Amino acid sequence: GSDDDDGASDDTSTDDTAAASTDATEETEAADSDAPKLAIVYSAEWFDGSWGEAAYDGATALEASGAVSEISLSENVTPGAEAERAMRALAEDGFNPIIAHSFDFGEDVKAVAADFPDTIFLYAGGFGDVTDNQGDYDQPFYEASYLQGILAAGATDGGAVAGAAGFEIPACYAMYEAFLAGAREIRPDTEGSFIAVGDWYDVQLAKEGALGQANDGATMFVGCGQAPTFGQIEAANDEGGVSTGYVGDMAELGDSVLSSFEWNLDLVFGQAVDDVAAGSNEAQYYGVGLGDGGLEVLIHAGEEGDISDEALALFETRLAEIQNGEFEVPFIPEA
Amino acid sequence: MTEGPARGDVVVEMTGIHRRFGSTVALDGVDLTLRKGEIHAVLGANGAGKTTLMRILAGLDSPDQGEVAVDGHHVDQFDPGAARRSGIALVQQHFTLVPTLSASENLLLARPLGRLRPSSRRLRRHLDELVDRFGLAVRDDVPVSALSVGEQQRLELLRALDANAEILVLDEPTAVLTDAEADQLLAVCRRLADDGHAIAIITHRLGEVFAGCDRVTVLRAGLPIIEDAHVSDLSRGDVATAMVGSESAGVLVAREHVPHETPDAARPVRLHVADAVAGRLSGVSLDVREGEIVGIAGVDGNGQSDLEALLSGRIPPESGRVEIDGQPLEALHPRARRAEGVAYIPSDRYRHALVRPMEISDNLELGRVPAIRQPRSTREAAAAERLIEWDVRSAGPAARAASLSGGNAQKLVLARELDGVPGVVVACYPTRGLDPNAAETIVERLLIRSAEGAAVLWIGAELDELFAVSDRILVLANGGVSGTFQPPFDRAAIGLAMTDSELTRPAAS
Amino acid sequence: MSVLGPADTDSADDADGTSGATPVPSDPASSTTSASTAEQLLAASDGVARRAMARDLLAAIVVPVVGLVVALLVGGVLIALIGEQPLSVYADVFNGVFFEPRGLSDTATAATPLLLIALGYAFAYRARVFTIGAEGQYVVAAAASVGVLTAGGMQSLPGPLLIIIGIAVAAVAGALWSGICGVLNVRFGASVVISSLMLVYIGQAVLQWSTRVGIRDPESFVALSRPVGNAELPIVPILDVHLGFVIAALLVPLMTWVLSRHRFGFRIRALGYNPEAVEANEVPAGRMIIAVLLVAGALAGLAGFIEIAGVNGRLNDAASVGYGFTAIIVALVGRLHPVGVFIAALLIAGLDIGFEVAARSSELPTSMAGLVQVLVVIFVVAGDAILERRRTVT
Amino acid sequence: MDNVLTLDTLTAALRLAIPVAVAALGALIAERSGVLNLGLEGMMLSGAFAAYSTAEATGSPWLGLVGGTVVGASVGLLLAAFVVVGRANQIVTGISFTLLAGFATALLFQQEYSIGGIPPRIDRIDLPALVALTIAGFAGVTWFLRRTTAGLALTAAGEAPEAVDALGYRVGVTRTAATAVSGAFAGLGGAMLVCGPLGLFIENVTAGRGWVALAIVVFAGWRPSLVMIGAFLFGLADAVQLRLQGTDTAIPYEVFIALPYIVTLIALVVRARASHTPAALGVPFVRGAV
Ligand SMILES: Nc1ncnc2c1ncn2[C@@H]1O[C@H](COP(=O)(O)OP(=O)(O)OP(=O)(O)O)[C@@H](O)[C@H]1O
Ligand SMILES: Nc1ncnc2c1ncn2[C@@H]1O[C@H](COP(=O)(O)OP(=O)(O)OP(=O)(O)O)[C@@H](O)[C@H]1O
Ligand SMILES: [Mg+2]
Ligand SMILES: [Mg+2]
Repeated sequence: GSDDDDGASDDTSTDDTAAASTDATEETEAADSDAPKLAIVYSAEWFDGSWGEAAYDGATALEASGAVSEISLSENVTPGAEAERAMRALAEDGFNPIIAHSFDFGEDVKAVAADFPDTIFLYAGGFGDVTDNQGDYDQPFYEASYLQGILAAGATDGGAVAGAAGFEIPACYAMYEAFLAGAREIRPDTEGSFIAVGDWYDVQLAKEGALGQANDGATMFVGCGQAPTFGQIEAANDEGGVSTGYVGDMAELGDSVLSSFEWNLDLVFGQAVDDVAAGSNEAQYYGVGLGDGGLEVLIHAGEEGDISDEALALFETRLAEIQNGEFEVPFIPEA
Repeated sequence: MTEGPARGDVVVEMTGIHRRFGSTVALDGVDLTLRKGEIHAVLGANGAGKTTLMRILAGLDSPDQGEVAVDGHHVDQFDPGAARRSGIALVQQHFTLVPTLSASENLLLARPLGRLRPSSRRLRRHLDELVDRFGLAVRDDVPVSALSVGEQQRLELLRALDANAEILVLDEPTAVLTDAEADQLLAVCRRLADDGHAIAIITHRLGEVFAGCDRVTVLRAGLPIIEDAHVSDLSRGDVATAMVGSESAGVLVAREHVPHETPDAARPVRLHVADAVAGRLSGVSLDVREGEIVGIAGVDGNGQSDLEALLSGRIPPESGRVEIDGQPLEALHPRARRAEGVAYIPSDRYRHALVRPMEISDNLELGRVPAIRQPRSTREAAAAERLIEWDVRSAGPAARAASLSGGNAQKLVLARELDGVPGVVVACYPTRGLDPNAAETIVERLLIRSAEGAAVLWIGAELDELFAVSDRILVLANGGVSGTFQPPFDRAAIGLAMTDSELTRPAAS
Repeated sequence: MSVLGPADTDSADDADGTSGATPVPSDPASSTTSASTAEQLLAASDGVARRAMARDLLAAIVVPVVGLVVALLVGGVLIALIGEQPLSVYADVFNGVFFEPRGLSDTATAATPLLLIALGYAFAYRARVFTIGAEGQYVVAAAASVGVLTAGGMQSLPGPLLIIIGIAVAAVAGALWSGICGVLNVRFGASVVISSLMLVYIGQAVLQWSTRVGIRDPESFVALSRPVGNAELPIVPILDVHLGFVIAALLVPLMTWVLSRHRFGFRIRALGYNPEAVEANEVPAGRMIIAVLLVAGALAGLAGFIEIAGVNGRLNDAASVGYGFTAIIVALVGRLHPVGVFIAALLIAGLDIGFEVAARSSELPTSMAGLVQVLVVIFVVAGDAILERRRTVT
Repeated sequence: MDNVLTLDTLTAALRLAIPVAVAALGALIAERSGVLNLGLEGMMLSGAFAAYSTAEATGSPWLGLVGGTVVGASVGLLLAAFVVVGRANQIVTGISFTLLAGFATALLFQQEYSIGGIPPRIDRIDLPALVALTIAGFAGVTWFLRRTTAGLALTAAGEAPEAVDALGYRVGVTRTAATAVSGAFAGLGGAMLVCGPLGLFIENVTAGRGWVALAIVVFAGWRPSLVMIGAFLFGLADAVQLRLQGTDTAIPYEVFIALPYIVTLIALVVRARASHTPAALGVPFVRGAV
């Protein structure tokens, strides 16, 4: 197998066995360590303080805990042909499970999964798209968003909800609707608007969109995706009102950030790793919601005093109800 | 005039200039001396090395060997800026104006009056002063691209004069001018020389040499044949022989009216123009019959370019008709026109007839490329035959058309356009820029085609040439036909028909 | 005509590979001869052709190799600066292409859309019609062809027929999208560069709407079309690449032939050098501009269908991944010659594949991998220019 | 609808327009001299990153603008070294520079700031100051092109370089300087985005504004005044489309996203006949070539 001569090279290189057959690789590696090897591919870069970083943190947490023996993290992997190539190579190198951390990878995951029936493949579909060894994982952000809506309405005297995303995709739209529903628990007549910026990276455009919503009376801002969220936060910083962090603690982005939520992907990925460790090749819809600690809503220090007691109380109530299953946050994926 | 060298003093001394381009020896030990107060004519057949010599003097090129001294100072760095500073101004064979700028802006560019631009009023005043001083009229209200060729040539000259250049180098300045304009230009040169300028002028017209120049240098294939001789010591025959070699000298000096069978008025009309209005043309009518050559004379800028555009199908008539054998011309696509037997020799061969970066063999096929082309070798063999037949001097069919000299490029166009027997020939200044020998060949070819039945419309600048070839001459003035003449042509009457329009020509408007 | 930024004139060498730089002020090969017979002239001409060919060969081989080496040296320094081992990274890149089991077939697959689009660009740029809008044509054509193929009842047709329909629909849709620029240019004088770029953005909006609403799979939760099913391109045995690569590769000799032996190719070249002469002698230049844009658009559209049918089988809203822009580089690095474009497409795709592998197997950041790849392009192009300079100095 | 065309919309349009307008002035200068600067987007991005790091390190957004300008100019100079001095193909080299800047800023940003956290914010410059700066830039460019001899020579170098050369001007020097100034403007445009309305940097923060700027220059027919108007119209189209989305409508939102581009396309068609492309745009100058 290892016919190349870069023996002097660094130790992290794992592809010395690249030319070896798949089976051989898997066996050799399995003999080295019982724990599975986890791979994640992602379409942007890891350190975005948000969605990408959550996956990075989840994977490194699993490695630190010893649940996986090795991790491979590939960023900037374009959906389509490139993603397929990356996942095939990872599968051949014995990585299992392999996680494609964007909903755009759905078709790529399916294409590759069919060829590697013993490897579990997941992607961030967020709607229970599971067949055989190909799975999906939940993104119950709307649950957190609902609670954040309650807090936001409790910290403002009135005004509308502003929602934004790069494009109008279900996970994002559902966040907005849940936020609005949460806010309406405090002020039933609350109105809202949702815009698609047309780009996941254009902060200025996102911010101008949010400023437009602010001019229109919005005081509570919720974004989905990095730049749209940054834009919403910036607009709230400038125009007043409260904003909401997306995945990750965004308190540092300004005083307007009332709450954020963290996504503990080690719990999600951990389930798939457990399946693999147990010898299963049946993927599932891995969901770890708010109730199970998959999401945590962070209320940012200094703001708590501004939130009405009524809202704080309702927040606690709904949190508990969601956790014990008494309350289900409405999921509205489309306008 | 200021203190300085006196009339007759040497201001430029070029000695033993050699310049090779690859295997071509452009200049092979040429001397040139220019003196204050003198007009020095430089002659030679196409490709003799005249332009190269002048480009070296103007710092646009550098010699492989040889010395250049200006005002007694040895030139060691060949650089256009340095040459200008030492008082040399070159009017190049091809225009070097900036087409989008106005005339006065072009002048400013050539002679900046400081970091900031003066007001446009001041610029215009400056232009007007120059125009008055030298009697060279140029408009300033349009970009240079909208000026006629003659006006552009005058502007080039004004620009050179504006630089207070003591040494003026003019490369074929009269090639694009009509006889009258050329005369005027020579008169200006004379005046400048009398004022103390040293002038070198390249020309193909022998008449000009004997009418207005003091000295002459003749080059042939990079070699000096006549060096620094007084014009008065030479005859036309001497100069012609020096230019082209003895065997063809006779043809050059005595081009006479070729006896041409007057066509029967009953012959069919091939080209029919009726009340055509387009651009400057305000209702032109003319017919060209089979076997007939109709000459169009006139001062440049009176509608010739619009007539050309109209007859080549580039623009449709705004009103009136242009018909080939009864079919409206503008309805025919280029290839269909060719299929109708129309040949077109444009005034600007590089724009409308040739694709310079493509091979010569490709250029011979332009306009008649078959859907699926012959293999390369077949095409080249056919092209080689044609090149020999038409005496196009080239490195072969695989060489690019860009490598041809102006005259040979023109012969290439003719080889393509006059191949076979065209029904209608629209020939615009077909001999422009050709040496007399080449011009003669081309005149002959056109006469042969005409004798074979082609209807030829010939837009020309040189009256002698038009007299020699035409069955009829129409004079174009101010966008209309100001007179129709039959042989024997009455030079005075034609001149009048043309000068009539002098009063209304664009420069005066 | 409103064409912008003419390509390096030298990259528009004749299809037969005989002519050199244009315009060259001093071309030793072009000296006038005084041959007196056609045979002598032809012999001289052969000399011209031979010398030009030798020169072109030098340009075609030495320049890219030197450029590559210099770029890798500079890139190596940068890689070392961020604390990685350049040699091991490059070894990974090389192994990734040549020794990974699917390195070569992945390279061919990745080269396919680039090749198709760049062939179209090569035609357009030779004609000096500077479209940069293939990305828009690609996505619009992908949406159109997938829309037709997944429409009711279509899937009952046999696979080969479906593939032919897909190709036809995509080519027509791409051609039309591109043809808009042609019409706007010829009728109104609008710059092709800019109108084609605007149509990329508009095309991307069309893609978003198509996958979200227009041709969406009603079963799908996310923006995704139905699968093209039987229209999926088969894998060609031996080569282990989908059929699209073979189609693209077959276009290379076809387009070489068109350029050198067909009237259309002649007109394209002539148009690029002198549209006025074409207009006066061959065909209205406007018509040619539109024709060229239609061809370029058809090829970009074809790439759209082939990529979907060859790789994923479905269209999603992330299908715009920038092949239309990378292909500009492919076309120009390939010096606008179909064979050159073929090699350039494989080179650029190979670098992509290799660096992907390197980025996976070392800590090399992807942005560094991208940086080194772009350096390769810049130095190859700069090398070309240096060669050009040497030629023009007498 | 009444919320769509308000003073707020107009100021939003200004904020969106300013970085594009300033970069477009840079593109105009290069193109007038005959250099097609397709590296503009990259220069904007480099300028944006340089401005961010300078402002972050010094605490002054004004120094950020200086940093962005200087870095933009340096990238411009580097591009000129390739395309003017080296006569490399302007299209490939320009696009490559843009790609290069994207990768380089991503790499630097990652290494400097964003690992494990959210990058720090910088102070911002207010809109009136940005507007004033933009107008100053516009006035400077107009004055230079219309009132100075060097401006005349620059334009002439883009129209008839051989003529300018024959008059003793240095076409190469003129174009190199123009490309560097072009980079300076682009860098300043990127800097004004980051130090102005945003106060932060993220990867690819310019998000295609350089390409839009190039389109606007063509739309403007290479005239500075129309560049300003074109940039404002583009900003307005974006500001309006974002607000239209908020209104109740059955029109798919993709139409709104495409709106600025559709508007540009229409404007291009309407304006096309009036514009004149610099004749030598994109053509390297070689003395003595045809
Ligand atoms: N740039 C060049 N590259 C190659 N050869 C050249 C170049 N310029 C001139 N030559 C060669 O030098 C010779 C002289 O050219 P030159 O232009 O000086 O002729 P000329 O006397 O001006 O002719 P004409 O009367 O046609 O203007 C030509 O035969 C040509 O082969
Ligand atoms: N780009 C070039 N490459 C090679 N040779 C050239 C090139 N340009 C010009 N020449 C050579 O220069 C010579 C003269 O060119 P030029 O254009 O000056 O014509 P000319 O000498 O003025 O001739 P004419 O009087 O016929 O116009 C030609 O014989 C030609 O071979
Ligand atoms: Mg000459
Ligand atoms: Mg000549």
